[in-house]
Amino acid sequence: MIKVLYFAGLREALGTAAEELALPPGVADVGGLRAHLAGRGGDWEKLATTKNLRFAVNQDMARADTPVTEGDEVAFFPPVTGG
Amino acid sequence: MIKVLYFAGLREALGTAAEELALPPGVADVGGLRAHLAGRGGDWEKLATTKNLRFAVNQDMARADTPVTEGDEVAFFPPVTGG
Amino acid sequence: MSISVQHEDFDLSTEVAALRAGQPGVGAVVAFVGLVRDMNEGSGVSEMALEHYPGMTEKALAAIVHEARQRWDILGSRIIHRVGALQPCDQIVLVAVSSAHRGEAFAACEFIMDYLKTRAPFWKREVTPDGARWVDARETDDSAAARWARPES
Amino acid sequence: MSISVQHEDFDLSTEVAALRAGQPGVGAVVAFVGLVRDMNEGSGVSEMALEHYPGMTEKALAAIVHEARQRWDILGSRIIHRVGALQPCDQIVLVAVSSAHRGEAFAACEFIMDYLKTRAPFWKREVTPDGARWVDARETDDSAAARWARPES
Repeated sequence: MIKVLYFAGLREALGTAAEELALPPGVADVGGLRAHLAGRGGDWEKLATTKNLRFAVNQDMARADTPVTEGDEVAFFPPVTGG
Repeated sequence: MIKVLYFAGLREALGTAAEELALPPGVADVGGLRAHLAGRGGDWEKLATTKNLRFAVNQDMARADTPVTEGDEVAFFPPVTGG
Repeated sequence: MSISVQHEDFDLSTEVAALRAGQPGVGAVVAFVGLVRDMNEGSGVSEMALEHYPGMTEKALAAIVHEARQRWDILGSRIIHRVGALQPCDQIVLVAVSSAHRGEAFAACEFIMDYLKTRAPFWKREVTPDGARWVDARETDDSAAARWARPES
Repeated sequence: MSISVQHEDFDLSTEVAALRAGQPGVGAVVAFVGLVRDMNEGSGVSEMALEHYPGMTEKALAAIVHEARQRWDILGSRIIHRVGALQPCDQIVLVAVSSAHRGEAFAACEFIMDYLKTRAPFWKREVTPDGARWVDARETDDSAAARWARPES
């Protein structure tokens, strides 16, 4: 299982803050997971179309090619705007 | 008359904080005044020998060629160390 | 090197006093305070809410402070970032850095703020007369952070 | 744009609150506090005295703030410089700057400090186990101020 989190505008657009799912077959990195989730269609396509989407794996900033493995926590969110 | 002020280590070395004197004949700028005062001899020679001596005329930072005229306030002091 | 993510407000004097406590070698403190403005991008702002990613926030801030300590000879730092509902004029964030001389404190404080703005997972939502909106990231924040990039990093 | 040269101590929170008062457009405050260290140039410091040039001090600080306002879009500033007898850990100087965004406040605050260090007529005398001595100017202060030099100035 992996945990997937969504924040801020993306969380609102998806209507989901967090979910747990089995690591989908063939998904090995953040980019693969993003494409898999966008493939659900409907609002989920926003995961593919959102510009400047940011990712974290296990609470560290990540890139599309950052590996995702069993037990990981993956987060998708817009560019940060704190401070 | 002009007013001449001395500060910090220079004030201590000269044993004088302030004096008023008639603008000496031939003195037209800060450098001229400095040479004139150093010419008093004794401790006053420190005015000539002190490295990095700084000057102000009428409470603005000045240079050796800054003019000095009747009624001016001229100050001599070491580099500043506040803050 | 204390970091807090909290709803509560903070007092600048109290935080700076704690940062300096027991360190008579501190000659310089630079403190940054970020505040809720009543205007943003031309619209009045009546209220703001700050969302964050619990756990990652603290980890990201600790990593930023760790990097600052490697780059500059600083004696201490304090970060407080508020979350939840805020009003115009409220304090949002404090970054305070202590050092022997001022150059290090200025550089480290600005570095921490620039990295916080681009790497710490906080998001602002503001309420305007046209409704609520998520604040867009500013390009100038990316360029501010990029100034600190090092060839080896 | 308030400037004070005074014997009295100051409270950071109070000063920053006054700097921001009635200005809901302030999004950033950068504050620098300079402190008496218990060591300088390898000697213990038990006491410090600050001499200044009354009249010129205020004039020099006002000129520095004027130049900062011409260079950066800042909303307010506050300078307090103490004079007289001070002890280790005492506050010596406060420079606080407010602006809409942080870049201006950081730059203006550091600029004011760098210029104050080389252009404002204050002199420190410190008491050490080897006796009292006037503090020497640091070359790094000249180079810090020189960073801000402009071709036209």
